Parts: sequence; C-alpha cells; structure tokens
Amino acid sequence: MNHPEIWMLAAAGLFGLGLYSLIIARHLLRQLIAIKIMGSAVFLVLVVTAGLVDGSLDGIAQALVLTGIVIAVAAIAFALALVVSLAETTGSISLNPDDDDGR
Amino acid sequence: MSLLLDAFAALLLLIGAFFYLAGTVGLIRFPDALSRLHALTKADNIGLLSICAGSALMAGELRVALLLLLIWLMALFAATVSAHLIARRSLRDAEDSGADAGKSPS
Amino acid sequence: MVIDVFLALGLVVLAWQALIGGSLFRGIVMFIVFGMVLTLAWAWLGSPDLAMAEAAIGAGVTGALIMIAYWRLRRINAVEPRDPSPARSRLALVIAVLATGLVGAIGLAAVSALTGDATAARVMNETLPDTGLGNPITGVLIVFRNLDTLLEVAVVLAAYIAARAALGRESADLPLPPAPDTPLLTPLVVTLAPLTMVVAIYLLKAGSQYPGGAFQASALLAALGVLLVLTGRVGPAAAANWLTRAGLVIGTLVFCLVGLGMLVIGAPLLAIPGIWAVYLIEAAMMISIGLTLVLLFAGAPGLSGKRS
Amino acid sequence: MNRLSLLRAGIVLVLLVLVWLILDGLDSLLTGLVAAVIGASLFVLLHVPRPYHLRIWRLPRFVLFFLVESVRGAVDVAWRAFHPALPIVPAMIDHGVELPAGQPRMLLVSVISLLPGTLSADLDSDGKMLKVHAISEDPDIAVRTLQAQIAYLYGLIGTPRP
Repeated sequence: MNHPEIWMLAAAGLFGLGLYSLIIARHLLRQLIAIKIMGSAVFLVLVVTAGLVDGSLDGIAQALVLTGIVIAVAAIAFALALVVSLAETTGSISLNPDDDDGR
Repeated sequence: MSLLLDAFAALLLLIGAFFYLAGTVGLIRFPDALSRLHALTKADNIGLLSICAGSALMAGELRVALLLLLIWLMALFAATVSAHLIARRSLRDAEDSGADAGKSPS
Repeated sequence: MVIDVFLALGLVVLAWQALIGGSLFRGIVMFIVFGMVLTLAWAWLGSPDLAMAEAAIGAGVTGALIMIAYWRLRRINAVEPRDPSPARSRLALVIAVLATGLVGAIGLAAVSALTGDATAARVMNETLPDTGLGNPITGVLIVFRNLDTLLEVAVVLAAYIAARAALGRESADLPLPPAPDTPLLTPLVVTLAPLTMVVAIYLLKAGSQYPGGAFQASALLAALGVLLVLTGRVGPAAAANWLTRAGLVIGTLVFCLVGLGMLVIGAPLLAIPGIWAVYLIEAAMMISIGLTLVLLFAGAPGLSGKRS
Repeated sequence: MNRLSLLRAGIVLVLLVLVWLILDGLDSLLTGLVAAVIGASLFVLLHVPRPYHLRIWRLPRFVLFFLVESVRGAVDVAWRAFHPALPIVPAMIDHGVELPAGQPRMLLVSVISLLPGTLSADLDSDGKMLKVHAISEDPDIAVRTLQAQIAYLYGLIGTPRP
C-alpha cells in the first residue's frame, strides 16, 4: 500500500456522497444504499489507517472489517424488512410522505 | 527454453487482453442489446481462455493449471447462461412494449 | 499509483451513479457494480479475505436482498416518493462538503501519523503460530477476539428475529418473483449446487491457513440458497421446522458451549482448546449465517422442499 | 433410485473429489471426501433422471469442435467490432430443437452463443423452439451442426454430421 492518501480522499468522497444522498433522497431504498456506501467508506478508513505490519495488512483491522461487512448485511436485511412492512401498512416508501406533494 | 516459455506466456496474455479490448469495443459500438451480448460472450470467452492459459504456463504446475481450467469453465458457464437470460429478458420486454429489439427491418 | 487512482476514482464515480439521479433500479445495479469494484480495491490493497467477503456478501447477497425488496415494493404498489426540492439540496450540499472535509482531514492526519508500530497486530502475529492457525484474520476472529465474533453471530440471529417480528404474523411469507420458465434452470442448478457446496467446505477448511473462512463460506451457501429459491427448487414455508430452527441457532450455541465448556475444565472463558474447536465453531457459524441470509431473502420463517 | 441414477451419483462423487484435489491437494483428503459426499447427495436431491448419457470417448472430438468454433467466433466478433463500417446485420431466426431436455439442451443453448455469429436469445417453455439472434450469414447451418455434434456426444445419433 504505497499511496494511502489516495484512498483516504476516496473514502472522504464516498462518505460525503453517501451523506448527501441520505439527506436529499426520499426513497428509503436509496437511503439504505447511501448508508451502505458510507459504511464502505468507514471500512476503507479503518483498513488504510491500520496500515502495514511486517509487510502485510494489519490482521486485526481486516478481521474487524470482515465482522463489519457481515453485520452490515444483517442490518440491511432487517432495515429492508422494516421498509417492506412500512410500505405494506402505510402505502408509502418514504419516511416523510407529507413532503411528497408539497409543491 | 524458459525464456521461450515466458515469451509464449506473455504472448497469450497479450492475446487475451486484445480480445477483452475487442469485446469492450463491441459493447460500446454495437447498436442494440442483443448484438452487444455477441461481443461480450464470444470475445471475453477466448480472452479469458488465453489469459488462463498464459497464467498456467507461468505457474508451471499441474494443479494450478487445472484450477485455472476450472475457473475458465465456470466463467464460461456463467457468461453463456446469463447472456441467454439477459437476451431473453430484453426480447420479452421489447415484445411487451410493442417494439422489436434487435430485429432487422423486415 | 495509476491503479490506486483508477480504482479510487472508479469507486467515487460509481457511488455517484448509484446515489444521485437516474432511476432507482439503475442505482441498485450501480451499487452492485460498486461492490465489485470495492472487491478489486480490497484485493489490490492486499486483503484477499476482505475481497472475498465483499464480493459474496457486500455485492452479492446485499445486492440480491435490495433487488428482492425493490421487486416486493413494486408489487405492493406503494407511492413512489418524488425528487426533493433544490432548496433542501443546498443545505445538504453544505453538510456533505463539511463531512467530506472532516473525514478527509481525519484520514490524512491518521495516515501522516502512521508509525508502522502497530503493537497489537505485531503481538498477534508473534503468537499466531501457537494457535496452529496460519491465517491471522481467522486467528483474530476465532481465537484472539472471539467474544466479538460470538456477539456478531448473535447479532445476525437477532437481526433475523427482528426482521421476522417487523413483518408480523399476518404476512407470514412475502411474495417471490415467479421462477423463470426456461428449461435451462434445472441443469444449471444441478450442476452448480454440488460444486458450490464443495467450494464452500473448501473455503471453510482453507480459512485456517489461507484466505477464506466461515463468513466467505456462509456467503457462498447463501448464494446457493438464493439460487435454489429463485429457480423454485426450494420454496418458503409458513413455519420453521426443528431442523431450520436448529440451523439458525447452531452457530451461537456451539460457540457458547465451547466457550463455557472451557470454564468447566478450569480454563479461561472462551479459550479455544485446539484447532478442532476452530473448525467446529466455523462450521456451525457457516450453517447459521448462510441459513439466516437465505431465510431473510426468502422472507419466510421456513423453507420447504419445492415451491408450489 | 435406479441403477443409472446411482451410477451418475457415483460419477458426480468422483468429479467432486477431483475438484477438491484441484483446490486443496492431498493434505486433507478425508474432509474432501465428506465435502464430495455432501455435494453428491445434493445432486441426488436435485437431479432429474434422464434416459441418455454422455459418451466420454466422444468428448475430445466435441471439445476440439468447440475450441475451433469459439476461436472463430471470437475472431469474427473482434473483426466486426474494430471494422470502421461496423458490418453487422442483426437478424432473428427461429430454429427447431430436436435435442432432449436436460444437459444436451443446456449445452446447445450455452454453446450456440459462443459460435460465430449466433446468440441464443429465447427458448420457449417446452424447449422445442430456439430463437437465435444472428449477426452474420448462415446461422441455420451453425445451429444444425452444433445440434448434430451434441446429439452425437450423447449417443443420440451415430454420426456427428447433420
């Protein structure tokens, strides 16, 4: 890993993009994708800041991120179940449906 | 001898890269979804075959060569089946919307 | 350097494509492509373990879950939210730019402060040979920080229970798209299923020495399960039989039993008695996580032999 | 389970052990055997009995045919992609399928996409009519040749010619 700065900038960009989309998007699926991408940015920061130990990537950081990837899919699955059940009961796929026709 | 082998392996890798390039050029230039699938399946298949063959030569070990063969077969299988499913979908979507995708004007 | 820039830039552009503008369907596809490029990035950064997990779980299973949810939402026919007003976007832009600057500043500061003196990782690398394991990541997950991993398996189980609770009893099983009626699918499944099984077990076994392990193997099993559900070879069932229930909890259960068992014989809690225990725990985790992900995809409490 | 199915499960078992050997070498053959047995039982659960089987001694001939034709297909499509005038004339043809369901038909649908100028676009639900998308001349001959090759491979006809 010769250029950690590049990856840090990419992670910052991903986090910013995710946050922006999380705020402006109305569709809950889009917001979930935004959260996932912000999570990936955090994983990148974690692994890259841990850096190299004896010539290979820090195993502890890798293991933590591996755990994180699995937790993230479980959390997303739970969130998707909430979204589907929200749509079934209220007929809306947004957290603030009142804004939808507020023009 | 080993130099000759290396040169041959490098040549195979280059041929593989060429076919991947051709497949991508076809993907961009061909006019419709079905024609693009032609470029992807055929060119990438031979591209991957050459790259696997080149890597196998470089590794010079039977087990690795067989592993690469297995990888090629699996990728081949996945590529053709998914190409068929994509073609089918785009054809049926076109039928549903009344247009005719990928057909020559008859 | 060129490849670093290429991959990093690719990630940002794909995230942009997935999040801003365009149809949601296109966004989901771009998100899956983002996962694939992130896979390449992990591999390039030198972590095949993360690459495998990202390909199978981050892009594969997550993509499948989001796609099936998208399909279900379309079927429910709920109101699709409209695009937001520009006034709100301006504030969001300011916040996002500030966040980008903050993360970038923290990241760059952390990188410039890197001394290469990661004591914990070095100690871990030195003690790893004592465990009989060759893969430091499996070492951390099962031996050194196994309380984290135990809690993680429990969190996955909890997420499953919470998802079932959210869906409620009346919607015992969610709709699934009809299996495509192409005669291609039976030979496809018959060919891929046995092979996937063998590769999953290989990943589990290899994980002790080389990249791989329970998480990657469970993702492969989940992918196999998703394929079986989508092709109609396995269908949702209204109730879980005892086998399904046992599969769901076996990961947590075996982990706890091994950990507590050590207390009984006078060793510290969650000490790992030997390499056989690592395999045992990993196999149980593979079954539990794989099954949980398939059930979450199928949106049903149980699975039955064939979809009607 | 009849004897043919049993034989097939046995062949699958051997193939899976072979895959394990390729993946892992000889280090832990016992684990590999267990994995192969689990994989083979999955095969037994999922497979549909068929009355024909692959003639292994006819495989080299098919592989040679496949390799030559797929290289031709790739060169052909690369030539068309790089040609300034983009010489492709898309056409859709319907072609009857004589091969039985299962592996032979799957092989036809997959391999046809790798031959020069043809792509399998749709197979109707009873698998009797294949829509082939073509970007070159004479797609009919290509489909017919491939059908004959596959039928020969599975011992359904005595000669590999249409």
